[in-house]
Amino acid sequence: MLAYVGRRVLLAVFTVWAISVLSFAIIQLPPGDYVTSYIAQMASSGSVVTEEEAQNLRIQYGLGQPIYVQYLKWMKLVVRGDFGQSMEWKRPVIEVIGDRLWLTVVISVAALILTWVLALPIGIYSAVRQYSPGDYLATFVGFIGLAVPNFLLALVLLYLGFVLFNAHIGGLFTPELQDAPWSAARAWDLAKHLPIPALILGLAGTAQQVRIMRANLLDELRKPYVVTARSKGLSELRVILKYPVRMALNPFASTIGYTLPYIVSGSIIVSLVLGLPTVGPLLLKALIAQDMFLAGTIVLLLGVMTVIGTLLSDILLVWIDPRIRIEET
Amino acid sequence: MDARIFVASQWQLMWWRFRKHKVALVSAVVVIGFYTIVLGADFLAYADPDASEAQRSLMPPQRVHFFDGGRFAPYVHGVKGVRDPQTFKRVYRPDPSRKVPIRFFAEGAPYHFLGVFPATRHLIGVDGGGDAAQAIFLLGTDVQGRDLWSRLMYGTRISLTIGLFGVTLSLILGVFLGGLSGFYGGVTDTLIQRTIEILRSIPTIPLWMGLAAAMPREWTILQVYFAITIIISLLGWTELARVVRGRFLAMREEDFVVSARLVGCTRTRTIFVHMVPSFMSHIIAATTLALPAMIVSETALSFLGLGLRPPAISWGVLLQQAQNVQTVAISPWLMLPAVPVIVVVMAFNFLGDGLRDAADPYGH
Amino acid sequence: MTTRWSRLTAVLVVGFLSGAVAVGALAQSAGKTSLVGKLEGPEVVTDAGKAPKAFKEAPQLAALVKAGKLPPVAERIGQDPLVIKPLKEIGKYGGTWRAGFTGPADFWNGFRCCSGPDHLMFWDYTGDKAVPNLARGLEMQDGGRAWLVRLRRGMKWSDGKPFTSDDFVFWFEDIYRNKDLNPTPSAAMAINGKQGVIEKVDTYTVRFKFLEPYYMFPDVLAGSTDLAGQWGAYKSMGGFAPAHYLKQFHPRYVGEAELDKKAKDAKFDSWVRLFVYKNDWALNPDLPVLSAWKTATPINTPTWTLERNPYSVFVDTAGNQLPYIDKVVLTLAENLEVLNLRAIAGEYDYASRHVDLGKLPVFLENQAKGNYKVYLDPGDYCDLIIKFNLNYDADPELGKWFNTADFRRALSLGIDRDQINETFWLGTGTPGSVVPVDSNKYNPGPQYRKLWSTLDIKKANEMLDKIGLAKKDAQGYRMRADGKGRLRIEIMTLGGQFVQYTQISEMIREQWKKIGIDLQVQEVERSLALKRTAANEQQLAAWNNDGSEHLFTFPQHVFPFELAAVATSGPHWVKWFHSAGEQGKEPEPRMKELMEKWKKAFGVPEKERIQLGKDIWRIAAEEVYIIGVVGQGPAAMGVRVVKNNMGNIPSRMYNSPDAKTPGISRPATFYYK
Amino acid sequence: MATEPLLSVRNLKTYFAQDEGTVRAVDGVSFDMAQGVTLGIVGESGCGKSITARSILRIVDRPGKILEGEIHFRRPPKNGGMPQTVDLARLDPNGSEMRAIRGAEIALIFQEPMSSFSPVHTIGNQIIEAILLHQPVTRREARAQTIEILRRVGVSSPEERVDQLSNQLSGGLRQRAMIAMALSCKPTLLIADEPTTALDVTTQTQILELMRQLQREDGMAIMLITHDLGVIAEMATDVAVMYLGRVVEQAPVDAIFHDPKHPYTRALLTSIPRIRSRTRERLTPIAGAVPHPYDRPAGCPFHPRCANFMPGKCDREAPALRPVADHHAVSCFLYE
Repeated sequence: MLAYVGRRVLLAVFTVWAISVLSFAIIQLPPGDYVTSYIAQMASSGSVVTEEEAQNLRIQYGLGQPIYVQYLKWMKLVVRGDFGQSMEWKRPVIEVIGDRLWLTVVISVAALILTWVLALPIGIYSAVRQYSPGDYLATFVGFIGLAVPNFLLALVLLYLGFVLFNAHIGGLFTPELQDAPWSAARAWDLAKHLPIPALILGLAGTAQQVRIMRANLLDELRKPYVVTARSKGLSELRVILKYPVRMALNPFASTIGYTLPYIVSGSIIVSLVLGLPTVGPLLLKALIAQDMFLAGTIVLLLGVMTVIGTLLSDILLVWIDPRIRIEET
Repeated sequence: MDARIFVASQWQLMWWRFRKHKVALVSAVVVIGFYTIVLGADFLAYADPDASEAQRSLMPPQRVHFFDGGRFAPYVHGVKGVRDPQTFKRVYRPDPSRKVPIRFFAEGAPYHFLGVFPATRHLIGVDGGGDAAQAIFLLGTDVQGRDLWSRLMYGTRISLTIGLFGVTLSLILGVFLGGLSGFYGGVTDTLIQRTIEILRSIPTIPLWMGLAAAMPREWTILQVYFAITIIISLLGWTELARVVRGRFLAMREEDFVVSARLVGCTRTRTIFVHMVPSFMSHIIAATTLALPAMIVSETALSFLGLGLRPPAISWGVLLQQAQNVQTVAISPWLMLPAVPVIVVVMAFNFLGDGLRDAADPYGH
Repeated sequence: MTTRWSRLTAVLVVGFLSGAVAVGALAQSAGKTSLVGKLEGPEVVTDAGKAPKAFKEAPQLAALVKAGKLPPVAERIGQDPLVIKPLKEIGKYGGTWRAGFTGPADFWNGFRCCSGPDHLMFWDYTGDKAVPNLARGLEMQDGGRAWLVRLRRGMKWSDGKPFTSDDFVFWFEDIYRNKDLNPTPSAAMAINGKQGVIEKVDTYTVRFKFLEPYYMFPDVLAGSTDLAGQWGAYKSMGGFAPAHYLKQFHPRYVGEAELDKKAKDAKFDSWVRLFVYKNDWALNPDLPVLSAWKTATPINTPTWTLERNPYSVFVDTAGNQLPYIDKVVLTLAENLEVLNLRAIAGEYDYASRHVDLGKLPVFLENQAKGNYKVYLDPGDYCDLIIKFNLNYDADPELGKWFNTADFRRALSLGIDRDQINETFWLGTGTPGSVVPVDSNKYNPGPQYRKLWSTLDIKKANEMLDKIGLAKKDAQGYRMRADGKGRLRIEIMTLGGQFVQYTQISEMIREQWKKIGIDLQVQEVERSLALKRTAANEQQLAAWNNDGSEHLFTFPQHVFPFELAAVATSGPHWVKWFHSAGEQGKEPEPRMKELMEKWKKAFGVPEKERIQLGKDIWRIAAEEVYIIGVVGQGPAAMGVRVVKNNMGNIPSRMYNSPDAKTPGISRPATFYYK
Repeated sequence: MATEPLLSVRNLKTYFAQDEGTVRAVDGVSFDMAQGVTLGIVGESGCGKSITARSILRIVDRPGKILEGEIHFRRPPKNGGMPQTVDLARLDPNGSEMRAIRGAEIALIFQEPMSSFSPVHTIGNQIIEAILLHQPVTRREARAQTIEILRRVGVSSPEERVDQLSNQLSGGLRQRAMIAMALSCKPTLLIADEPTTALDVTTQTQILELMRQLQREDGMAIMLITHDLGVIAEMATDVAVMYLGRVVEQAPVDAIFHDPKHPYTRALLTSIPRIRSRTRERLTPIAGAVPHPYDRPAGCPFHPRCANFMPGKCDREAPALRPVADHHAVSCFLYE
């Protein structure tokens, strides 16, 4: 068991490193650098920046060095837990990200939970009643979420929220609590703002999960141990819930890892539309402004999050499926 | 054992099982329907998708009257539009006295059917639909007064082909790498699996954004179009690879493969004559399930302003232009392009499910 | 076919929805709408006699005074208050002004609303006349070669330290002339390319000295130039700076080692970055300022808050220290739709920046619900211009045509401006050439509005045929003269701006088909636009010329003036212009003439300058270096959404970046009824 | 009353309706079972043996359905009352009464001992569950019983085994555990569906011995479903031979082996070695000798393969099951 976890952790570390390289590369891909986009920004808002000023800035920001040098420079900071300065925000990256990372996690997890709450019953039902109208209906509902372009859905909900309920527009907090320190009131306020984004995000993931659950369960339902269970005289419901569902959950658990990045990606778009203070909009801005440390850090952190997610789901899997435990130990 | 018979009987079984999945059958029809639109976009579109006209800006969908005096003769009323000086909205009032008959197979803008045969006939049209009063707008118009229906037709063409290209590409990647991974196992396997894991641990959006942002923006629409496809598929192959690998691992041990190797078939022969056909069905299913993802990705990229840009027309572009408050508030019909997206994505999903269930060897 | 049905049903559904839109009686109306009111605004009382003798202050400040934490209001304001006559009435203290901003790049947002403005001179509400502002007076000496700036006695920085001539000298010697802080001398500090100097006369008097007459100087101080107060500090400009505070970050007053340590501690690579940061009005809450409000929580946080400056020198005619409103809170909006929707929902008390003209109907629809009123502030400039790159040499054939006046004129005649006005300005704009509004003092005359700027396909075609573009291909597009196939022109546009350049260009593309011109629209992202203009790769570009109504302080959209541009008329000519002919290429005669006139204008008395201004516009309109399409519209910051309980709100204000609108309406005098 | 059989199946028909056609898995099966006897049911794979068993337990998978026929089962006297007979075919498969019978009075053990236990629950957990379901005992008591019964079926050190997972047990042990679970509620009828098929020969004999012993002790009746005539010879008192969903011959075990009447029975007996090697049947379940379930021949289903095929008769109508001697019934025209 321990050996197994250890191995997984090692792998995770390697993956994280690979991601750090990749994420830095991604940031470097677009042409030009922060100064370019800064000047462009200036120019389009009517102020003039001269060539000399541009050169000054480049030197000050340490741009123009070869990429690997910049990467190493960044890594040196990262290992010290300091992710460098955001060029656009002129603050330490960590401060700029601040709560946003946690809010992203909160939203993603909320969405994940919602996904399961929806997907499990739907999946079970449509597996047990395969090809029944109910099966179709359930799957249909599940797929709606997948099919509806979530950015449009988000905007429509935002507008309807205003028209019908006079809801506060966007964000995760009411203005008063926007930058209040964390408190019960603020947490509750957050909770109240969560459902809509969570729903929009959750819906997208649900279809996938429904499908997985349905497929797994269909396989399990054909296994002899189900007959054994029946032959004991257990009620059908009990039979299904205790045995095949229990089994079908294993592969299900192992999908957390793959669902997480999916949801996080989704959260970027949805946050953008709903104006949520998550890392999503920040990342988009940073990429456009070519604020490399900020963008790089965000991608890195998101990557790490998902790696951890995968790791957890693997360990969870080992934990809930005794067979693996036995094989692995 | 002879591969051909093996496959044949398996296809047979598949078809039996597939038929059971009624919705999948319907979906198949829907999908085919959409791809006929792809082929016949310019025939189905009755107007130039770029022709703008201020006097019909933001015209709501017209009501089609199917019967004229009892007999079937569809027509729409001519409309008169002005801007209301109080609300600043453009308002259109149908003029009951003026009927604009809808003609089937009417003469219209010339085009090349399937890109080859020069043609001028369109499915529907009006006599000399030049001015605002003498034209039909089944789905209304956008801000520039361009006919939404026609734009939708052309958008469908682009978006669906993108999906297809993308899937084909990632299919090739997926089968190849997944195959290697599954068949040889060992180092190859670990290597490829790690790559997949890493690719999957990065939230796709930033990956897209990076790649898309890296594309030379001076590229023509066509170049961008292909680049986008490649980007999307570069990230899309992992899922397929996983499926293929899984099948390979399962296959490897099965009697017929073992025997095939015992009787001394070469590796490639074993793979392509014996193994690949035996799970072709799965690949097809997986592919079908990958397609909607592609389509959604295209719209998402356009939304982020990283995908196709106007004046190109795609579902993504159309939705992106509908992505604003005034559309939701005063011109909701501009959100209609979401409908085909939803329909086609769902169709593909059901189709894929049907295929997968059918391909499933345990299927009863 | 299933899909067809799904669509038809959708059609019906939506058809039903839109039924709501399609009803309502229609009054055919021409002419201006009720949303555009009469131009009005507060005024500065320059007559010292009329100044109030006793002062009142905001309750919370009074409390501080009582607590002994703050000197009495009279001391804080000093002997020479800056008296402003509110537009309508004397206001009440209190309240928070809620607005939105889009991030650190949106600093203009705060400068425009809250800086006071803190220029030495500033425009009166007509945007036409420069009147004393922070400066008590401005005196021309030596035939315009020297300008004497009289400061207000006893006036203080926001930290209570006196504001004196030393602050000018410090800025000039240690910031402006420090190569690390400012590598390039500013054109604003020079006349005819010759740099001027600042010298201290006494504590409250400074002199700007130049080698040649600089009659423009008052306007330069008033406009958004490099001498326009602390907003320019982020690029080391401004004309003055809080010496007593900034010295601690300047190598000339602190040891290298100590300064480097300071920089390191603040996580800056160099003292320069530290200094620039400390001298940034929007970023550094500790920076002493002269503006009405001062930054409390900086722009690089989710909410940019500004608080009243207790030492504000602004007072109303009743002696109340301004501003009336306690606090300005700008909350970060992750995207423009959210920002607009919040404005629609009435979550902002006052919004005009980022407000989208396309949403006007939605705003009007919700006026009652959101308890606000919508005003339109049309600009005096052109909201949409098309620049020809007159130096385009990547394709000589194209370059040749861009430099052919009749080609440019024909293209201009090929544009159906009414269509564009109706579609994108909802009919609120004025079609026409690049010249500013008729009432502008540099406007050459009404006839120039229409010159080469009306739809005339026939004439356009004739002209194009005549200049040698008669040959057309099968699709009816004109062929290049060099036989290299179709004449294809590319226009570069930016997305996500106040004006929808891409969509408009698409419309023009359609219109130009009628004159056989094949236009390719190419939307690019900002940095790329910059790269392409710099690399001289741009052919045509769509932009606006806001600011050009102040021809001499904001010229970059009248002739090739700046290199770092998202739309250029010719980089080689820019170089030529700034290097006094040493670099770049010499412009064609009429452009040269235009440039000469512009340079000359700074050194001549106003009457002459106005004449030169008219000449410049005349040339611009005749030569059509830049096509004007639709102007004097509210597209850029012209849609104003103001809560009904806000007082002293002009029914129309002068809308221009050079006047820092709404700064020109003195937001310090706004208040909550 | 003693003469009244424990179980009597009459003309049982269980069909599977599918798009491809209806599979008449069980097509009019009839037989009787007295208390305490061991009835062997033989036939090739796919002849409907298992479906018959599942029909009796009413756990036929969808779309399988009992179309007609009766399954009379004599329930043991509850607290001194009279024993009464119920028709299982009439009961609601998920109803309380059926569930009370299933597992408690009729128990099932079947083929794959590997997969008949849930791999993620301990053996104990699964047996205790059965006990708790049918007996008014506490969990602790149930656990004690479980360990006891495991010991009875010869599981060494049951105290530990009880907490082990099925895949930690050998095939033999698993099958013993399976039996333990089946017997945990002292059923009056034990249906053993190919109990030994998956086991090696030595384990087979052990398991069979165990079953005989348990039968002696508890006096339950056993329905032994197998295609292995060897097992039948060892265990059964009576035998029913099935072919394509019908009982073609039923007789005491000696009669079957020494005086087989039905041509199919004879064929079976002569072809024992072929049947013994399972693998080829496994490889080709549909192809091969037994006709495809969808297209079962008209008349006597066996006629295509029958040595004594009488044209014009066997391929016209189907023969009925007729007594030819005492306790010996055959369905064949040869004996009419």
